[in-house]
Amino acid sequence: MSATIVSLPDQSTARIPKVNYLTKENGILSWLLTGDHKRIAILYLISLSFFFFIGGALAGLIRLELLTPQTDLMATDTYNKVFTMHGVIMIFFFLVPSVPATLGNFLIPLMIGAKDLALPKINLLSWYLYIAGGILAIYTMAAGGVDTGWTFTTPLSTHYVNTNVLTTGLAVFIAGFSSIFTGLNFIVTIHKMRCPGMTWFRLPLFVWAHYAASILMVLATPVVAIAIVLVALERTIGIGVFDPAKGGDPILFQHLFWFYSHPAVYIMILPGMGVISETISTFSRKRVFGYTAVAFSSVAIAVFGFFVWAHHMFIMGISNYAVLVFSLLTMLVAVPSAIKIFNWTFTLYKGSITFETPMLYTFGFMGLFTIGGLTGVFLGTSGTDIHLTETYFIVAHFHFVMVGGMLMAFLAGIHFWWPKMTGRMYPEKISQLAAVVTFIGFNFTFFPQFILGTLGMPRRYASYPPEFQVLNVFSTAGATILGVGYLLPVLYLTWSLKYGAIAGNNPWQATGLEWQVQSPPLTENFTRTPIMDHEAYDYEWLERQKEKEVTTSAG
Amino acid sequence: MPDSTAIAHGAHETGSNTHDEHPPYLRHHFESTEQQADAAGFAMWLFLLTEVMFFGGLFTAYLIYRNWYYPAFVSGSHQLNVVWGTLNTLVLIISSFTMAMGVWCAETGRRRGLVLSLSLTLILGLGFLGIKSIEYAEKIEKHHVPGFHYSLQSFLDPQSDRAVFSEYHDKPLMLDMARHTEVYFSLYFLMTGMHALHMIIGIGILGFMIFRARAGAYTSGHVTFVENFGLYWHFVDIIWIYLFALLYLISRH
Amino acid sequence: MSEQIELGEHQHHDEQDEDAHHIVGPGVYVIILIALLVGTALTVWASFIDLGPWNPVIALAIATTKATLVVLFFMHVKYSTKLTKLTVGAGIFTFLTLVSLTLADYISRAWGSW
Amino acid sequence: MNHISPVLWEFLVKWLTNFALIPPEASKIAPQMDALLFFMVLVSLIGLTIVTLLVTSFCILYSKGRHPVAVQVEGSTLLEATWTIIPLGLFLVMFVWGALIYFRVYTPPANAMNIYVVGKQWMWKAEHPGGQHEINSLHIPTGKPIQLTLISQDVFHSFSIPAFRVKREAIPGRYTTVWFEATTPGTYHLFCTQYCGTNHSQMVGDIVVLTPEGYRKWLDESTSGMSLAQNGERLFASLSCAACHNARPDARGPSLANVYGAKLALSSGGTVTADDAYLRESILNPSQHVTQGYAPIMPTYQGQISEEGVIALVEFIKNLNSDYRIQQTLNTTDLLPESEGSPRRPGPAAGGPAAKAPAKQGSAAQGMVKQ
Ligand code: HEA
Ligand code: HEA
Ligand code: HEC
Ligand code: CUA
Ligand SMILES: [Cu+2]
Repeated sequence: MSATIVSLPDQSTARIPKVNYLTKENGILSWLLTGDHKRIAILYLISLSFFFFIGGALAGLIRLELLTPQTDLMATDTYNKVFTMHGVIMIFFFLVPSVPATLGNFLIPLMIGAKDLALPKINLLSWYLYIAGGILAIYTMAAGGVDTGWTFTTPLSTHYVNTNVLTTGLAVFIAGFSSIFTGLNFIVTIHKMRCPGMTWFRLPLFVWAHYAASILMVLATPVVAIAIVLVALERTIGIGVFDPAKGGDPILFQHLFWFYSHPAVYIMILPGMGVISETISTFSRKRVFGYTAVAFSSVAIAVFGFFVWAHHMFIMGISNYAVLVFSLLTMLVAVPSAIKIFNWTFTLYKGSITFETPMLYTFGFMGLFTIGGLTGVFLGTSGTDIHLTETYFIVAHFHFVMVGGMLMAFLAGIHFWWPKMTGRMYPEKISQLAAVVTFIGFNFTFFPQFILGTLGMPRRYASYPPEFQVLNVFSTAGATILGVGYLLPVLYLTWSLKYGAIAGNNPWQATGLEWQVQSPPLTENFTRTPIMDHEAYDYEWLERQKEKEVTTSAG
Repeated sequence: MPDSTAIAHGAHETGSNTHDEHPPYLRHHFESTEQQADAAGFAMWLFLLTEVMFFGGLFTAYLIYRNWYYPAFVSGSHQLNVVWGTLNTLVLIISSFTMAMGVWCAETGRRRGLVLSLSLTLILGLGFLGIKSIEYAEKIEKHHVPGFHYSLQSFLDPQSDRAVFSEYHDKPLMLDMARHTEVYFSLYFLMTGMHALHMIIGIGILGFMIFRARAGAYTSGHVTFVENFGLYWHFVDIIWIYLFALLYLISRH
Repeated sequence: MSEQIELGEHQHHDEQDEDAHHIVGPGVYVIILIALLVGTALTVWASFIDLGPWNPVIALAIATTKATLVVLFFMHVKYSTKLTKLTVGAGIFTFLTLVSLTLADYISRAWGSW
Repeated sequence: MNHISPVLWEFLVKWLTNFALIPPEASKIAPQMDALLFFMVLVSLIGLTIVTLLVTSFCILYSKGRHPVAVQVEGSTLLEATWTIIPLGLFLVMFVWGALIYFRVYTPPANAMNIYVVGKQWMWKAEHPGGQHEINSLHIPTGKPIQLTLISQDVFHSFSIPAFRVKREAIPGRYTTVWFEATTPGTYHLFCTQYCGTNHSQMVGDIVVLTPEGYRKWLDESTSGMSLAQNGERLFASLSCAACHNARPDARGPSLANVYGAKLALSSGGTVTADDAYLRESILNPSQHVTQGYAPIMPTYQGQISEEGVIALVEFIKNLNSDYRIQQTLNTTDLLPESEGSPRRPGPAAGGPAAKAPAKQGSAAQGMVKQ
């Protein structure tokens, strides 16, 4: 690309600051017992990536099995275990904590001018809980897996399978508490730790998005926890609350499960939306169009997100009137997302746009999330949901929003803040290539699934009628490309740790507080409490700062 | 001062409310003790929200099945002992009061008062659990624990359960409805069990607090921990207030 | 910049209220304790008289009153910041959402074809 | 081309010849559903195009090369309102349209022919009113509304016919219904679309749509000699239902003649329409809804009759429009054999002396629920 905004310091003289959060203390214990939000973020980043690749390898197995109509690679029950673990790992151990636990953890204190999250020990505890849950999940896989689907549908999960439902449930339960503590910590931090001058409407939209997501984490997650407890007790002693033979109602489980899991999809997407607000502003050098609208739409998504859960149960036997209400509310919750998309689009208007890697991922996000979101509306419309539900249309929908949306945003964010986290730049050319490969591979993988779904191919099928094969082959081929697209960043980002160009404080000329300190930052973030005296995304302020040539590194 | 006041210059010491002396319990990342206490209190409230939602799932289940199987819930409820239940409610309310007194003692720096209040709270908490276990034992005796040899005897043939029958003259339930009493007892054990679990955790923390309070840990200004524990204890009390009304007092006339 | 002027007065966290830490004394606690004890007696008494459909309503109303007293006084919410009040409100609201929307399904199932 | 990769070539040919975006439209509701789908695809395409066009043109117009200095624009209430209201409006149109279709799919017309479907791990059992049974297939005529009454014996299943655009969950412990009217003869996919365990993907079958004549022929060929209602009658006799439901003046239970579809007053106050679900509940959980004027003395038959047995009973009661038949059964009760579990037994054996203990098999099947 010809025009960029990257402004790196003179590489021949530049140094990574000697004292920073990475070098402050050494030794494995200094990491495992750290209270520093930045180090915990790094711990999360490493462990999350690990789980992502396990989930990805399972996805590879799914796609390989679906290459042919018969069940030739694995038996049906193996296939069932594979997609269950794929879903469980990807959702609970990758996507829910992805952006919040890494970028959120790293950046929220920096962005609001605080020295740390309000509860550093709880923050570390939530990482340990996450790891404990993760190990349990891996153990479950090793011990023979579980085949209930990630939704744990009763009475299948309570009375009809004899796989490791209990350990998986416990793993999810523990991971849930990790998520609760993260959310709780964020809310307290955002309320109580903002630096002087940092009013609510000067907060970066990233922080708003995390605030909204945290509300969901705190209020929705406990409900899935109790649902899991009930499933466990049903399985072990047969309490009968979900057992139709004893007078219980299996649909009650669905209510409790989706009361969490619908808000959970917004837990997954909102932080990603926060990332997009930051990147799109930085790379078009403009304040986000309609700041307040974007901020409030995050909160609106969080609030409305609580009222729509039963749209996952339209044909499951809830009352028709409830269907009506929940379908209507689903339409309402879709609107704030549309508002955001259009505001981001108009942020580009009259900007001065450059196309660095984070921006490419951002464009990927906008296109794919729009498709994914709009197909969500197909599912939220009660009539068409009858035809589309439980088919590959859903699989395509949620991969578009989760992989095309959130994963793209995650990668955008990782690239964007990589210089801040490590002090070094990633290699631009190859990462742009990776972004493009991901985009192409993604569409190849998941677009055919919309057609498959409309044609009626059910999800969670190890074998399928032969006429669906062609589209499945496309999908599998695309997944291979996609896999490459995800492996590349791992390689070049690792490479850049040692060989990347020195980034300097603010390689993107971005306005956030986090960019005004050295990279990598000091353990205590700021030497003195900062004072916020300008609006968020104030590029004019930044210009004036540059003119004054104020250096901020304390190193 | 123009723009340069920005982050670059950090400026005025620590903003508005500067504290000269830094008490030892002030964590490094907080500006002031107020900020720290505020944050901790707020965090506690948020934690209580998760607890509300956790019990929320159980209350939802309760309301649904009570609606569906009302006769079973009535007969099930008659198996509970109102006297024990009321007594327990009183015990818990009083313990909530002593806890509140404890917080007051801490806030006003009364060490002995604090130790006394906390100890009373602990004793009352144990008393609650004691009464609860008497009740549980009775259920186990009558085979009213769901799952394990659950017995329908008292509901199919109330006369066999003299004590309860003489008081309420329950008509025998038909087999299908009688079976649904198991759902009632599931919810009973779940809700009271979950509540008891919270009590046990609370009592554990109380023990720790008494130990520390005797050393004067909470009476020298740093009362956040006591206050937050107080919130927890009162919350557990509130849950019981509802459990008592919902589980014990169904159609007692 | 004009914001500069406001900066001086700016508080650390805007939720700080007038009297940061109100200490509630034993007097209030004793009154509340008595109210709670009376409430308990009342609810037990009320449950032994036949009020038809009103029995559960009364029981819940008394329980809610008791809970409110505990929240307001024992838990100091009456003297707390707006933020705390809002937090309590948010909890009750979400709880009611869960209960009412779920029950709405169950109740309306009986109205017609499932 | 085909020397490059024969496999790839084969696929391309296959795809081009089979290329379809939607399954065949073989029911009356299908075109309506497709119209809505088409509308939504159109709206989505327009929306997506607008977003893409805007993004691309802004990227071109305002790329750094062309537009080196950004002009700060705060926002615009007018635009904000526009993109709130227009999508909301469109979504609401979809909501209303979709709700209309939803209610159409799940509100069967009064003249629909009812077929019972029982789902269990991992097969579908269909029971036609004439007593024809089929497994993993369903034969139906064109031009007649068909109502399915579904139930599951174990876990959730879902009966899906993409070509008809209908689908309904089979739930353990409760009836659900769906209806359709096939328009084009042919064989279509039947899928179980709710994940139900190991062989979920094998729980598939065929929907065979026949012309009315063809259907009549099929019915004759596959008749088992005894209709569903007749099976129900035998069960009614062998379970001694008539001991109470005998329409005598001193009967302990209400007369069941014409009870189906009637509005019944309940002793708890309120009324209820006696539909399939209500009849089923009455047999398995009689004290749930007690009819006014009767003591709650009816025993539960939960655990004694299989789902198929309940279906037969329900079908029998549905068709009961006089008490005559019941009085008949009263006289022959102890002669009748147990029909439960052996529905395919040819007619003549029915009169034979092979009277069995009641419903052994039924309870075995029910026992599966409580593994
Ligand atoms: C990150 C995760 C995520 C996100 C953000 C969403 C977002 C949405 N989802 Fe999705 N969903 C899932 C993850 C997610 N979903 C998952 C995992 C499942 C399956 C679970 C399972 O069963 O395993 C699922 C399933 C699912 C169902 C259940 C289907 C079924 O089981 O039958 C439904 C039904 O309503 C639904 C709806 C929606 C809607 C309406 C949105 C909305 O929020 C989307 C809003 C966005 C937009 C609408 C796009 C932007 C709009 C524009 C740019 C305007 C365009 C212009 C015009 C219209 C003019 N989703
Ligand atoms: C964050 C969430 C997330 C993510 C990122 C993904 C990523 C992917 N998913 Fe996943 N998926 C879910 C969440 C997610 N999925 C959920 C919740 C379900 C439902 C489960 C259920 O029904 O219970 C599901 C189900 C699901 C199905 C449907 C299974 C079925 O219903 O039968 C399919 C099928 O194609 C699929 C494919 C993929 C693919 C190809 C990717 C790709 O994006 C992954 C690409 C990444 C890699 C390939 C890893 C990188 C490369 C390597 C590690 C090298 C080794 C590579 C190989 C061996 C190929 N997923
Ligand atoms: C001991 C007597 C008795 C037996 C045996 C009995 N019933 Fe009943 N049944 C009743 C009574 C009494 C009622 C009305 C009160 C109620 O709804 O529980 C009733 C109600 C019903 C109803 C609901 C009809 C209405 O008007 O509410 C149906 C359907 C029914 N019975 C079917 C059956 C079937 C089928 C059997 C046998 C498998 C059977 N009954 C056996 C006594 C009996
Ligand atoms: Cu039955 Cu899937
Ligand atoms: Cu949803």
